Amino acid sequence: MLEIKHLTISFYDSPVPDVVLSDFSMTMEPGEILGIVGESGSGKTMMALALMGLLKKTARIESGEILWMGKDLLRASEEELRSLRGNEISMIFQEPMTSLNPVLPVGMQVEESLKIHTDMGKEERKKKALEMMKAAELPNPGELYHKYPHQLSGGMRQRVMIASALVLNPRVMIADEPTTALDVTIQAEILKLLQKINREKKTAILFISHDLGVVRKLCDRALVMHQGVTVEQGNIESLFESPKEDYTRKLLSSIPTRETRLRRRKLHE
Amino acid sequence: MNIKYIAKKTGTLIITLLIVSFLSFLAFQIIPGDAALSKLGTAATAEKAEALRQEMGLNQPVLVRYGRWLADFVRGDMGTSYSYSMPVREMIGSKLPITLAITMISFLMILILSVPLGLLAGKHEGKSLDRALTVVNQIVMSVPGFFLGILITYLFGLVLKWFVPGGYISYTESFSGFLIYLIPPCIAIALPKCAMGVKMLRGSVIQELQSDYVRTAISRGCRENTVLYRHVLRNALIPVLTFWAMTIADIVAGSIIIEQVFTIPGLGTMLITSISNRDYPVVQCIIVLIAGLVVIVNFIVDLLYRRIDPRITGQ
Amino acid sequence: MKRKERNYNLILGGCLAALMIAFMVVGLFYTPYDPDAMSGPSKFAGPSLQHLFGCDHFGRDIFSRVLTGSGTTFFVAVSTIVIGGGIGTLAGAFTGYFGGWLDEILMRINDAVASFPSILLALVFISILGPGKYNVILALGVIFIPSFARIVRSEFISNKEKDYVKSARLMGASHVRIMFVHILPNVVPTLLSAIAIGFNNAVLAEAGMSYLGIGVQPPDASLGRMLAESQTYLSRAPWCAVFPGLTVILLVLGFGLLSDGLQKGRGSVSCWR
Amino acid sequence: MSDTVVLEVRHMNSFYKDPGQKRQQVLKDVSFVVHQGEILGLVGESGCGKSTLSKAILGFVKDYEGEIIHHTKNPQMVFQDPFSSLNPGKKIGWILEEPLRHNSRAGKAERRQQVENMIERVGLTRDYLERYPRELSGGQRQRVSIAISLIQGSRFIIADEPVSALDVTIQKQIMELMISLQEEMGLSYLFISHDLNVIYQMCDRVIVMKDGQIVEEGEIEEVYSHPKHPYTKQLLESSMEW
Repeated sequence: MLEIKHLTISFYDSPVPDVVLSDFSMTMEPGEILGIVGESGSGKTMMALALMGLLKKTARIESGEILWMGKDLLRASEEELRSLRGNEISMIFQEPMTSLNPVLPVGMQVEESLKIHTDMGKEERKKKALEMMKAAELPNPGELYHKYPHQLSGGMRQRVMIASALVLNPRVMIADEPTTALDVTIQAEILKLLQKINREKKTAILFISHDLGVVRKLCDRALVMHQGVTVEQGNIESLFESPKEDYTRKLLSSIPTRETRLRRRKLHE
Repeated sequence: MNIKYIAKKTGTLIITLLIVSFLSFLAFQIIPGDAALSKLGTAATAEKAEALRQEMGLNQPVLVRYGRWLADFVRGDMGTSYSYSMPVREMIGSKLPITLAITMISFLMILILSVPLGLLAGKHEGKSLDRALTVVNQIVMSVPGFFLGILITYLFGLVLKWFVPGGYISYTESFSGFLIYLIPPCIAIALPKCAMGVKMLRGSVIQELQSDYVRTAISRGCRENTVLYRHVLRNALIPVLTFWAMTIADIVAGSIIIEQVFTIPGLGTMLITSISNRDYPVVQCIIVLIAGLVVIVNFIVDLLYRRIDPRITGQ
Repeated sequence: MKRKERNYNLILGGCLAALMIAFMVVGLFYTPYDPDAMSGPSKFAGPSLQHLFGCDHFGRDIFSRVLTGSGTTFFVAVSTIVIGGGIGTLAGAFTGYFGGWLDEILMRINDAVASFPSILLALVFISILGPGKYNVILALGVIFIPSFARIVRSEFISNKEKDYVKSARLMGASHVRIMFVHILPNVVPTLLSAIAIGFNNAVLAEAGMSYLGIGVQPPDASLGRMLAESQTYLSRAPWCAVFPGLTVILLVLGFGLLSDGLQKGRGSVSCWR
Repeated sequence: MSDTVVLEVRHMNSFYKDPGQKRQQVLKDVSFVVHQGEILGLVGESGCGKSTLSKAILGFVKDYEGEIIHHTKNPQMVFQDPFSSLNPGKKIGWILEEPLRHNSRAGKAERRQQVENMIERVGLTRDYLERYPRELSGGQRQRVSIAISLIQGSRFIIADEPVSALDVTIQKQIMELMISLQEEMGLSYLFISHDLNVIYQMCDRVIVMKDGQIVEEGEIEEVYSHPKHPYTKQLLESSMEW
């Protein structure tokens, strides 16, 4: 469905171009959850932004192809790209607060994709939006529809983002660190929701995260990235159980878990 | 739905008006010299002055005098000019429309010019159009309004003879002639402010274009213009609103000088003459009026803010 | 990290401002002709090698008059900034750092004063104090206090919330030391930019007031007054208006660019007067 | 194992007044002690009052009821955001020397010596002293923060989410550094985090806070294997599952 071949991206902010992603390749199948793991500066977000055509003006794609259903998006016209965005591919971001427009009511933002890509009437759009908000497990959609983002909690905002991304039932949803800004309990709920959506609607999810624990539980396959280079990829089991590369091993051993501890505890009696 | 909010804001407005008018009143009470003496001029003797002080109530406490003055002011009695011995209200009444007309025309010019230009420059940040606009802007911004007035008088009045410098036409004579005569002075006031407006809006648009919700909008498939008008514009206007409020106050202040350049007999001209003549009742009245205007404009902007930005709650 | 792009505003503004300052400082000490010496034959003489900017209706050398006039402007503007910036910075630092009711009251007054055009307030002062160079300085200086106070205060408030200030407390630094050794240096770029704009506002206000005849009084030369006088002879001798006006424009342009340059990369759109 | 106490917090209540809104209680009857040489974990989600608590302990918040008793001198803090906890306008050397200027009678050369020793102690080299904070990575800045907190000879340190802003590999290095310093110098930490796994790896005991109250307190192994309060269970489940 989606294939990226030898993608290289550089930033031209400084006199010396800065390669943020080099020779990146991957494929994605319908309905799967693919994890992209890496620390900051690994290029994982840049890859996603390139996919959506959201890179800054100072970034340049040096080489490579992004094939969607066999069609190269990097050579597609702006109009063709536009008809894909929000329709076939959608995206949610790390900060649900800033990713929603503060001066527009929530409902309007959820149904915006419908307004752009379909010729549905006002009532029909609203019905669909409410349905989607319900599917995103938002309480009281009818009331929330008229509220503004600042009146919602962090978890609810991210649900609104999810509803707005899924309203046209896209084939792929890119989720860029969607739970990093949230509390642990909320994070668990949002991840469960993503899993449910993937199962019920067969939406493929490109899940970008720094959190290996989450990737391990959520994804089918994963790619490990480090400083713009793909270190290792494979299905979750093999990647986590028998990592081949040093960096993957180092990353895995750094995750704080409850299997290890760093020191001997002192006990008070 | 917002009646409570508006009532609260109106309450604040009235209190602010009271404070501002009291301060203006107070300012003219501490003037060196004595109102009675200045009114009597050379004919002053100690007894006459004392009698006049009694008559004018100058021996009473400040608050009492303020109360009396305020009551008179609200009833429309704004005192009597020292120099012309005529009611200030009559003197001001005929001048007020001139200044108001200048203010409104200039403000409209600023809005009409600066909003599209600011959006355009912001949208095309860094491209040659934006760069050219920025350079022109920076230069226009640096021209003092009254010097621009002089240049306009010279170029369009004296060289091109598009209008007659100093040929002011009163609105009682010919309203259209009056408006046409006001165009050059209004341009002189509006252009530098307009350049500032463009700069503000441009900066604001550029900043908003970098925000995350713009990314979201694009990821939903919005066209560039939809992003700009549906998403960015409203957010970008929020900081510019304050600038516009200050601009109205600035236009009024600017008109004081521009009236001199184009010899328009408006409030500004009267204010300057009265300051030179030490005609305090007139000065005080004009200052209070302008102060009131500023306060009311700020009040309206406050209400507008709430309409445009849902995050502001009525605390 | 990025920001390698050249800051043209800063370079251009810096050069222009430096040039104008040099021009004004020279004007305080030296002029090619006596700016007040009248001369019948050179009445309304156009710009030439003898009289670079031409002569006015009394045959006075405009270049010399512009020089002394700018000198006066410079003196007024700098004194204004010293008063307004000095007191404003102190007030802003203390109110911003300590907050509390004093801060509340001062800021209310500040908001009220700052929403009025400075020229108007200056007119009130002048109508009470009377015209003249020192009264203009006093009036403008006092009027500029709130703007500086507001800028410095908001910088102090945002810095105060940062952890490095808490850290400094834990290091045992006193409040005064934190304010002036830890925080103030971080405020300097903003303050410099504010000073540049304040300088411009002072120049414009002084020129405007002198133009109206209620600012600097003769015998002190002033650009505003020259512009006012030139208007009568505008068709005959436009240079009488052009050169003083141009001087003001270049001055304001230089400092405006400088302020923009200082602010660049700091992300804030200045809304200041 | 000594039973000396370094910090006692007794029946602490704190309120927050929203302008125009009603008074909200941020801390409700919070009591606990930190023993000499232990790492006490404090876990809770955003808004549970942990940052108010840490600020109050160090005297940044004075508006509280109850008692806070320190049994050590100069309690210090390592902050969450290494980008804001170092003054951007000063060099690392200047910042590190600042506490000594106020609290020690050492001469200039002696102070310099102490600063150099300390920077090496936290795993950086002397040339870092001449750099500005912006030239350092997040992990390096956090090392500097730790150095600052130790240079006055403090024995008790509050670490407020000290590794939350860091990448996992760096996170582990900082945690290891904190542990080795703790063991060498016999320090006591109040270690605040939202990450239950980090708490598990670092701490001896843990306090679980919710809505300004301590809902559970105990030895790590005990709390993690047999949580008593439903909230603790929920927290543990959320983080186990994911």
